Amino acid sequence: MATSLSTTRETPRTASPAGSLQLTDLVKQYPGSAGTEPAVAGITLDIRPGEFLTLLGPSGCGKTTTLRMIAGFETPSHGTLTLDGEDMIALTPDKRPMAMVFQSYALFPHMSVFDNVAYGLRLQRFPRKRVQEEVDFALASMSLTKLADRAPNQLSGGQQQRVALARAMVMKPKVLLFDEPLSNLDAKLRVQMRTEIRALQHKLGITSVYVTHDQDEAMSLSDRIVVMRQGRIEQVATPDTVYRKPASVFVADFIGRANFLDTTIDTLVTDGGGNRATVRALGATYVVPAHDALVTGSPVCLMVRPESVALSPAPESREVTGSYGRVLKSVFYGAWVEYEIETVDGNVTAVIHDPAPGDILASGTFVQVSFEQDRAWLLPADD
Amino acid sequence: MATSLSTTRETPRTASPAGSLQLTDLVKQYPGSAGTEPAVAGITLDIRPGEFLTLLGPSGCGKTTTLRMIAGFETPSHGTLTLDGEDMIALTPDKRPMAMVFQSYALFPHMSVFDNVAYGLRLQRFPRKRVQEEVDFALASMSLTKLADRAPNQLSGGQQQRVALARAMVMKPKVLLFDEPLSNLDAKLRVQMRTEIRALQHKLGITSVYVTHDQDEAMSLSDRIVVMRQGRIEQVATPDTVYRKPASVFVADFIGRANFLDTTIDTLVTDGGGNRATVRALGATYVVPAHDALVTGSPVCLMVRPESVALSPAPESREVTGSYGRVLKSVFYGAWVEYEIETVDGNVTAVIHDPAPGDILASGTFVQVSFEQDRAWLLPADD
Amino acid sequence: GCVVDDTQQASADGELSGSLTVACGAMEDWCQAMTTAFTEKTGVQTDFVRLSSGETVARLEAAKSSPEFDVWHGGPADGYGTASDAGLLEQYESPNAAQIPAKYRDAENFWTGVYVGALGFCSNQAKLDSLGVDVPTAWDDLLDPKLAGQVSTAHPSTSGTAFTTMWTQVTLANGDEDAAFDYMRKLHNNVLQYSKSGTAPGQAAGRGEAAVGLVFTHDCVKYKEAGMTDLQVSLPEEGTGYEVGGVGIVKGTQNLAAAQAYIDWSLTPEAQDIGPTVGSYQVLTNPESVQDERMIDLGTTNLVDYDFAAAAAAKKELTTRFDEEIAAQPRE
Amino acid sequence: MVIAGVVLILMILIGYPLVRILTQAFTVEGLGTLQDIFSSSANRTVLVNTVILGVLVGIVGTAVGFAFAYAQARLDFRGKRLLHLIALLPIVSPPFAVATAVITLFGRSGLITNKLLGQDYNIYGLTGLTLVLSLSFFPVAYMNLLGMLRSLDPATDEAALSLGANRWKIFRSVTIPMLIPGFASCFLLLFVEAIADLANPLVIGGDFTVLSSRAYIAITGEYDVASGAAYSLVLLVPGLLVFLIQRYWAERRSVVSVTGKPSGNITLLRSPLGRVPLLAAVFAIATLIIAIYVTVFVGAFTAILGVNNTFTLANYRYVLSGIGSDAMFTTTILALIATPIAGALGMILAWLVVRKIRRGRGALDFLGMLGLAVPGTVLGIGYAVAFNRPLIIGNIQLLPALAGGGAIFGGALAIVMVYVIRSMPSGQRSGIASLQQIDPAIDEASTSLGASGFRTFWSITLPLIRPALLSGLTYAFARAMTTLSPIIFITTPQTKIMTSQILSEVDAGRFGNAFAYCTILIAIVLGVIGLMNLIIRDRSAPTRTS
Ligand SMILES: Nc1ncnc2c1ncn2[C@@H]1O[C@H](COP(=O)(O)OP(=O)(O)OP(=O)(O)O)[C@@H](O)[C@H]1O
Ligand SMILES: Nc1ncnc2c1ncn2[C@@H]1O[C@H](COP(=O)(O)OP(=O)(O)OP(=O)(O)O)[C@@H](O)[C@H]1O
Ligand SMILES: [Mg+2]
Ligand SMILES: [Mg+2]
Repeated sequence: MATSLSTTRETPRTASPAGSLQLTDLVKQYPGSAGTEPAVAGITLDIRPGEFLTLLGPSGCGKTTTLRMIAGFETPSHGTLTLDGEDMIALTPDKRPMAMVFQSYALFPHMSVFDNVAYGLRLQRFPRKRVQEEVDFALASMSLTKLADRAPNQLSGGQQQRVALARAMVMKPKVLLFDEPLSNLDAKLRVQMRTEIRALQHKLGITSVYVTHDQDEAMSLSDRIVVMRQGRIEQVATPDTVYRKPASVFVADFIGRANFLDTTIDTLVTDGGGNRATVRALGATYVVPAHDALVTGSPVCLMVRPESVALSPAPESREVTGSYGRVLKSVFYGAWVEYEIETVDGNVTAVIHDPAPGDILASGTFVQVSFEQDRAWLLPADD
Repeated sequence: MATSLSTTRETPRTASPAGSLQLTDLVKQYPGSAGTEPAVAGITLDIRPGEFLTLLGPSGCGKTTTLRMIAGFETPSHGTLTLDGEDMIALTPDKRPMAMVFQSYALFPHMSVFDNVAYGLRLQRFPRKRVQEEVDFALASMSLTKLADRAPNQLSGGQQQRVALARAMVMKPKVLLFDEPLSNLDAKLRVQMRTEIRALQHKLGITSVYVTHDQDEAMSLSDRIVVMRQGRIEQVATPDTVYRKPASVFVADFIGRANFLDTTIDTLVTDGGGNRATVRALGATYVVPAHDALVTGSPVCLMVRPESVALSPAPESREVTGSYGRVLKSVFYGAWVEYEIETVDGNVTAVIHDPAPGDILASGTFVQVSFEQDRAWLLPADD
Repeated sequence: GCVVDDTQQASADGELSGSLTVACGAMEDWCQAMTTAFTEKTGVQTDFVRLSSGETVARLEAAKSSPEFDVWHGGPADGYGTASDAGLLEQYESPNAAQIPAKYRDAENFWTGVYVGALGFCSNQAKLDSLGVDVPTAWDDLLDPKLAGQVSTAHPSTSGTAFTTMWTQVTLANGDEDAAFDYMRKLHNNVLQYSKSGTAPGQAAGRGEAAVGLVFTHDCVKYKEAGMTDLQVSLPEEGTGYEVGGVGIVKGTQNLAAAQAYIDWSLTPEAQDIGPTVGSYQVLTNPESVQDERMIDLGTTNLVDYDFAAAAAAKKELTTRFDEEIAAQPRE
Repeated sequence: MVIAGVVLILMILIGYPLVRILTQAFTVEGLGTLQDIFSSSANRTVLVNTVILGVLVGIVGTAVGFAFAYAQARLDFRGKRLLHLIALLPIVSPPFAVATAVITLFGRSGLITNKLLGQDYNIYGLTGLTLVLSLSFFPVAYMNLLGMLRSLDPATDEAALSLGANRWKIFRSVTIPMLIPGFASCFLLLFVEAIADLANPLVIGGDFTVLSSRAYIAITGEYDVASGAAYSLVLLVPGLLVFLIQRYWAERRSVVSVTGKPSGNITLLRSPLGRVPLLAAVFAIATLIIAIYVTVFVGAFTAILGVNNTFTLANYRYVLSGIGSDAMFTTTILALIATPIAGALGMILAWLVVRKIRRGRGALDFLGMLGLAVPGTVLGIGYAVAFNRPLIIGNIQLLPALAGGGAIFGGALAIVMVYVIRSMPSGQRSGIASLQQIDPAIDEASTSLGASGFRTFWSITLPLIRPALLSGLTYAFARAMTTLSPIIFITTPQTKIMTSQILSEVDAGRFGNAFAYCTILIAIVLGVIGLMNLIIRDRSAPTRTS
């Protein structure tokens, strides 16, 4: 086996350890769009070996462009890209030790599942037996063994997606790139595939860059999330931090749902764990964790997640004053109820989990509204 | 105006009051699939005027086929279909007072937004001024006024969806049909459009039949949900009943997530509110609501929703016995944490909402597992 | 109008009326000049469609029961023979036919000859010069090895011209088909290819694609006039075959009187003399018509005794034999 | 209703005349010929020749079309737009023009082969035929393959690239295999066109006899219509076979998934290793096309190009006066009448085949294609036989006489009908292809809003398949203007047709006149196509699904 391996013409691109990827000030201005904002306007990122990094952001923010620059399908207008210190920009896509999984799967429709997965290995002129072994293993680990001889159009969406994954992973590339690989699947399958991707990436430990605009997906998959906006990075952090301590109103709004209450800082204290500020909201005073960049007296935004809002009974037929609010609408979702509540600080969304059958509040009911101050977060007001 | 209206050649199909739709034993066997199970195998439904009814079920269960039979795009192999007592099967689709919203929007790409919406009215030979008024109103109520002159391909996905809705609603049909109208949108938009559809349908009060395989969508939109499986109806009920008191393991599993614990009934009591049974589960005895069809001693399935599972601290380094379980995995989703817990009754999924920052249990931690007995539900074991 | 009206008749008093449609088998200009002249002379509106003989027979056959043509004018007589056998022509003995030599007339008066074309050699002088060959004047001259691949002729089964060539050989061999095939086989070695159309060899020679083309001499003159100035006409001294161009009345014509008048007229010198004025240099059948210098002189030309009936009878068998024994054989 | 109407129209246009003529194949002479075709070696050779020619033209034409399409879709170079126009030029190839120009250029005393290179090259026969027919028909393959190449999902290329495949490997292992169904359908279309063609085998075929020229000879040289019908019947066999195989491939065409969300755009081929040979080949062929059309153009200003090269305007003077201008006018008018009918009929037929009928769609599709598959000679005689007399059944006159001098409109109606049936199939094919790309839900949406089937077709479907309609019309007009062989049998004194004038000029050796006719014909066709493009312009640049 060892000897036959050494006869391959090119250095095999497979079986490499995870790579570490550096993006420095990457810019992409599409030709013909000169004068307008670049699609990607300067991205600097340090992706660690074996890390699962997700690019998240609204449509058109430059996620795909960034990914395609890494893969080599687009040439950056500016900036550098290195893998384990080696410059990548000079290399054509087929020379980069990376593999990509496409949103449209991009399976070869004229080849069987087996041949699709074997394609890359055969290009490397792996001996026939080795190809068979590697592909069999990849198919088995994706539960595709029985489908090896099918054509792609005889597979369901989820199965096609798994073939696309197997095809990329069998190459054991240094970096795996994913462009919204799950967006064509239905909700149930999406959740299931998410788990499979995560498990596989863990097992193989390949550095992965994943593009999505689905927050749930980003939260459940990533070691770190890069939130992008109009070609720039808004925040790079763990899922927990991005959710609890978003760097901006934009991030807070994009990741999960949030109520934003306008307020001003009364006092500001810095301790070991970060800033804490005293603010007034919903007719009461709270001491809440705050963003580093804030100063006393500045206009700020108080973020309260709907599930941190607490509702307690209020005397009948009150007015909307102080901490009292009125239910405008309630929607039952099985596992939770969602309320729209009118308060002095504007409408507030509250989510109450696992409501008791008779407990759902009718529209018009008055309630007292509060929130857990440790779960709130104070942010600079958006410009 | 009145005179010009009376000159229209056909009876106008618009401005009708909501219709009541009866499906009786509808069957559809596609040609060329003789011998196999029919795509729709006998559906009987009574849809009330103004009702919002959702067909829900896994891929291939016959939802689209049922809807297309109602619309007239497929001819039933058997059964009857009446609208306000009038037989529909004899009518071609263009003669039925119904309008359909398609999954792919199916906008006419060569017409402006205005012309798309006006298309049906013009077919009715409405006077020019009337068309203008009706379309303007429809566009305004969908916040599309500014986009009236755009071509469909200059719109974002959500806007296209709204045009498709406006085009159907402007006809004021007796019945509105929707085939997964939101499945091409991304998560954020999907939720937003859902709200808009519900609001509009409420306002206009048109009988609506809605097809989806997204449980959240069905729950939040419907007056009643029809859960289908392999061409047959499994349950027809309100969202609340379907979630809390599913008719079968299939329904329970399909709507939301559920833990199923095998057990047997010790005693069974029937009171005014339904059956209650005493069962043993997770090392304790619970008295839980039970399905009508159950009898003492029969093997049953105990359904516990993940959010009804309660976890409490347990002494360190215990074994998995009685009510004690071990955390196998935890995933943080921002608003909630999901745990996989090994118990004597198998693995149980628990969802804990709004966890405190430091509170997330690590894998390997031992916990005591219980559930709220009023929120559980006893079902016949699946065959 | 769903009523089928077939009451149209020629007026009986000799005054011609109505209109004529001619199926014309000669060149466009010739057809045009003929019909125009007839219209001018008689006032009968006369139109034509130009068709080859085969096309004419096919169309006459297709529209047998309600013919679209009244007269067929021009084109080789063998087509007329086929048509009369199929009952597509009307017998008519024109008073003017007596002037025409009997060998250019149908014995049963289905058709009468209006011109005669003799088969000849159409050579490209420049090409011959470069090959160092003299203008051929005998059939055997064509067998010169220097002319290998330089003789162009059509295929006898596709072209009346080429069949005339073949039957001429049979006639020259006194009916011995084997001897005729012997000649054709030798000629085969020098033949560039057997074209489909009978006139193509003249064009091939004119363009220098071949040195000699076997065509009717008037075609060669025609190409020379059109600009292929290197062309040179010559005749085989052993004797050569010829075609007769006919005229006849289509059976079932709606305007018999006018059609008959047309036939009468077409046999007059006045009508026949129109030919040379529009570039057609066939020999004219009425001895009183003018002899143009570009026509061959029948007096000095050695014509074989061509038996049209025998030729037509042998055609199928001979062409099949040619196909198999000669055309398909490789050249040496 | 619509279905019945279309079937009736097709039956009149092609079914009835074909039945009338093909039954002749079963008369004694016809049956004899049928037997002969398989027993006599000469006839077997003809059959083999036909198949060889069809296969060669199929392969060469498809290959040339693919080279042009690939260069157009995947390369970036100067003059791309011009190359596109050059590739479409041969759509207008009047009978004799290309063949005669090729002889003038490459014959034994051709301007290039002989005068320039001093060769004594024999272009007649299979070589010349393959060259001429491939050049004349490759634009069809070009248009089809270009469309397919453009609709391939670029992500598939990128996937291969990201797995380490270089350009050449991608070309071989991804692009080519995915286009195989397209190659098959082009090959087969060219095959049918090549074996049904008549004018070129007559001019440049030399010794090489094929079934269509054999059928023509049987009729015109041997006065034997029955045998002609028999040859044509045999000719339909490869045609039918071709059609069945094509349908088989078309079913499998779903393999090429035109995904709704293509990611990225086509990466153009930059490596000189691939570019240089391809561009060299493509430009060489383009030069050849130009040379041929320039020859036609220049030929119109000389007496006989290559023989007598003096400049003259006499040809145009001749062609533009008298008979010439009559023919020009009549032909253009008749073609202009036929074109929209052919276009509309083709689109309606495509719509029926793709959308409306489930059972029997193959038969209907085939019926429509017959107009192309039958040799023109036979079609023409079929028309003469079928329509020279009023169609009377019992006492009721169903149709007046349509063809021949005595018919209504001087027989012009039959000519229009022939134009329609011969030029409809191309529109039918492109209509079918483009309808298959449009989401049926768009039709259903219209129906659900209360539009009848025809209304939907008129206001929704037709505007959406505008490009197909346009290419169908273009091709239909070009084909109508250049149709010759069926016309011979139905022209009348009132309807002088340009192509038959060209034929008689060629016969008379007046090549200058013939070329002058051809240039005028080309100019008319190009002018009308330009006008059509202006009138039926894509206003909204429709996307395929919304
Ligand atoms: N080939 C191109 N030419 C010009 N502009 C482009 C091109 N491709 C993308 N853009 C523009 O660049 C910006 C970023 O596009 P990109 O595809 O990277 O967005 P994205 O974040 O992946 O969005 P989505 O979630 O919708 O896929 C957009 O404004 C887009 O319109
Ligand atoms: N035209 C057809 N011919 C034959 N079988 C069909 C046809 N259309 C649908 N079916 C079959 O009928 C069954 C029901 O299909 P249907 O489209 O109604 O499912 P659905 O519930 O809408 O599924 P999905 O959620 O995937 O849209 C499936 O098994 C499907 O394969
Ligand atoms: Mg993207
Ligand atoms: Mg469906």
